Amino acid sequence: MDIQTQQTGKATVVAISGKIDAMTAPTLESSISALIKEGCVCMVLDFGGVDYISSAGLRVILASAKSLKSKAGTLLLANVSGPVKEVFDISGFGSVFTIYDSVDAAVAAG
Amino acid sequence: MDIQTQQTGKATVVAISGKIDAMTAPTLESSISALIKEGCVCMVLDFGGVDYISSAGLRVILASAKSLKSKAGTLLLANVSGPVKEVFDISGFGSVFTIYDSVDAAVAAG
Amino acid sequence: MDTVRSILNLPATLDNLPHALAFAENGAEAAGVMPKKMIGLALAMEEAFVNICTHAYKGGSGQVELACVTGSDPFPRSFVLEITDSGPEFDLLSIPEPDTSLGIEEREIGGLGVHFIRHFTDHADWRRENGKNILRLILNLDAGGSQAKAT
Amino acid sequence: MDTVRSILNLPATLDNLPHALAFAENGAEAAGVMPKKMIGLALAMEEAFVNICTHAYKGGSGQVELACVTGSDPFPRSFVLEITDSGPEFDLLSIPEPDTSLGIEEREIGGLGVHFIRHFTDHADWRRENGKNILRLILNLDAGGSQAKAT
Ligand SMILES: Nc1ncnc2c1ncn2[C@@H]1O[C@H](COP(=O)(O)OP(=O)(O)O)[C@@H](O)[C@H]1O
Ligand SMILES: Nc1ncnc2c1ncn2[C@@H]1O[C@H](COP(=O)(O)OP(=O)(O)O)[C@@H](O)[C@H]1O
Repeated sequence: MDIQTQQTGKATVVAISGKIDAMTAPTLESSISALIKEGCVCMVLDFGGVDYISSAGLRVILASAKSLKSKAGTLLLANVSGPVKEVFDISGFGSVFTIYDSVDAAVAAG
Repeated sequence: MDIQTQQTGKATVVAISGKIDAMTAPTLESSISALIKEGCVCMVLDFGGVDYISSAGLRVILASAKSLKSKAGTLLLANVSGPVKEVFDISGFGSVFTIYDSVDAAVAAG
Repeated sequence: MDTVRSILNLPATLDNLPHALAFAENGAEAAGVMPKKMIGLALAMEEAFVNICTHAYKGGSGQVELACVTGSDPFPRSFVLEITDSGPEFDLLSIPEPDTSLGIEEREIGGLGVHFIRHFTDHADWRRENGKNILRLILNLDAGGSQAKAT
Repeated sequence: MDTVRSILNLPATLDNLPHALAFAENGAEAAGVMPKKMIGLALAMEEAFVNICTHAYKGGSGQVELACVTGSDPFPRSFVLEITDSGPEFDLLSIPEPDTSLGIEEREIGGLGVHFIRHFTDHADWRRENGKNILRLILNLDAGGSQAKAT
């Protein structure tokens, strides 16, 4: 798993690539926590490069969303497709999160 | 394992890359046999891209050398280094074969 | 049809997950599981494996054993992945499905593991045998078939 | 030091060689075997594995079991790869070293397997136990040490 962070206006775009599994999820969790601690309130997770996500990854997303919400912030998801989309769908994440077709669309909505 | 064949003057240069193990050695054997059958009598094996060779690979080289010798042909070896060199050394191949520093040197000697 | 059986037995630690996944994927590929089912197998197996690492050996260490089996009764046309631990009796499949219709606030963090196992296999079952938990994940090899699910 | 043991048990067929190699290499890496010793381990293990595939189950099929062991007596500071088959009693290490000084004409094609096993391990031994052949390949973990060889 690889994580790239970039500030676009008020949004922090976190581009993730590779596999988000029980081994790598803790790394994602601490990267996101650090950003929230630094004051980020509008975060866009870009899943364009992610080819695998297990429940350990979903747990990180859910925890991050809750954490941001408690600070009146927001978590936006972009570029969810293929197997990652299937995992989101069967987990009911489709109804919990709005998923944007592109990072730009997510940033504009944020 | 990947095998590339090229005719250089009277020599047929066989550039091998990857692993020569018990799984891949039969492929190398049939490629070499086919070349000998087609009339090749001066063959240069280029080991520049080989990072692993087991006894199954040595067996193919020995059999190929014998087969060429029986047709008054010759087998020349080039670019043997690193772990492949160690395997050649401990097997006594260093004294059975002359090993050339480059394909050009082998072709010139052939 | 001959039964083919490969077994991997290793310490139940999270850092062994990649090796366990590679073993299961190699076994499934050799058995002829369709590529599009591979990621589902990985997801189901990760959930089962991680549960064992996290919950089966409280305060101690233990082993987890994976077996890739093909050509065995009662699933001769299926790929069977058996996951065995020596922890206390526990049937993961007895856990109720999570409510996936809840909003962020109400959602439990977790509980999705069993759901993935059910969703991404054609059939899954559990038994207790010789002091061990044996979870079987079963994938059909026939393109459109759902033979295992029917049993 | 705790003993860590991982086991891979699969059909003794040549096409399982890559999986067997990956298993041994993962185990050796986790144990801390130095990268420069890895290729020697692979060579020694390939020879033993291929011999079992070729000779141990004449006219039939059988299993081969690999165990990666660290922290076990009498080699607590070594990585031990145990290779077990259920074929007839046979000690590969009893085979004499080949004459590596002969020319092309006189050279036997083959017979180098045992030589590689001896050369690329720090120690190797064989025993017959419960109707099985157990070959151990041992690599020291200490940088310059030759502790296993001394025993
Ligand atoms: N091997 C096991 N042994 C004992 N309890 C387990 C085992 N696996 C899971 N559990 C219990 O089942 C619960 C639900 O598991 P799961 O659906 O995977 O969600 P999670 O592990 O995320 O909590 C766990 O919280 C744990 O209490
Ligand atoms: N597992 C085994 N069971 C019975 N015989 C064996 C076994 N492994 C090797 N042998 C015998 O030992 C001989 C030498 O083995 P080896 O040095 O690996 O050379 P090669 O396999 O190339 O002939 C083989 O030819 C075979 O007769």
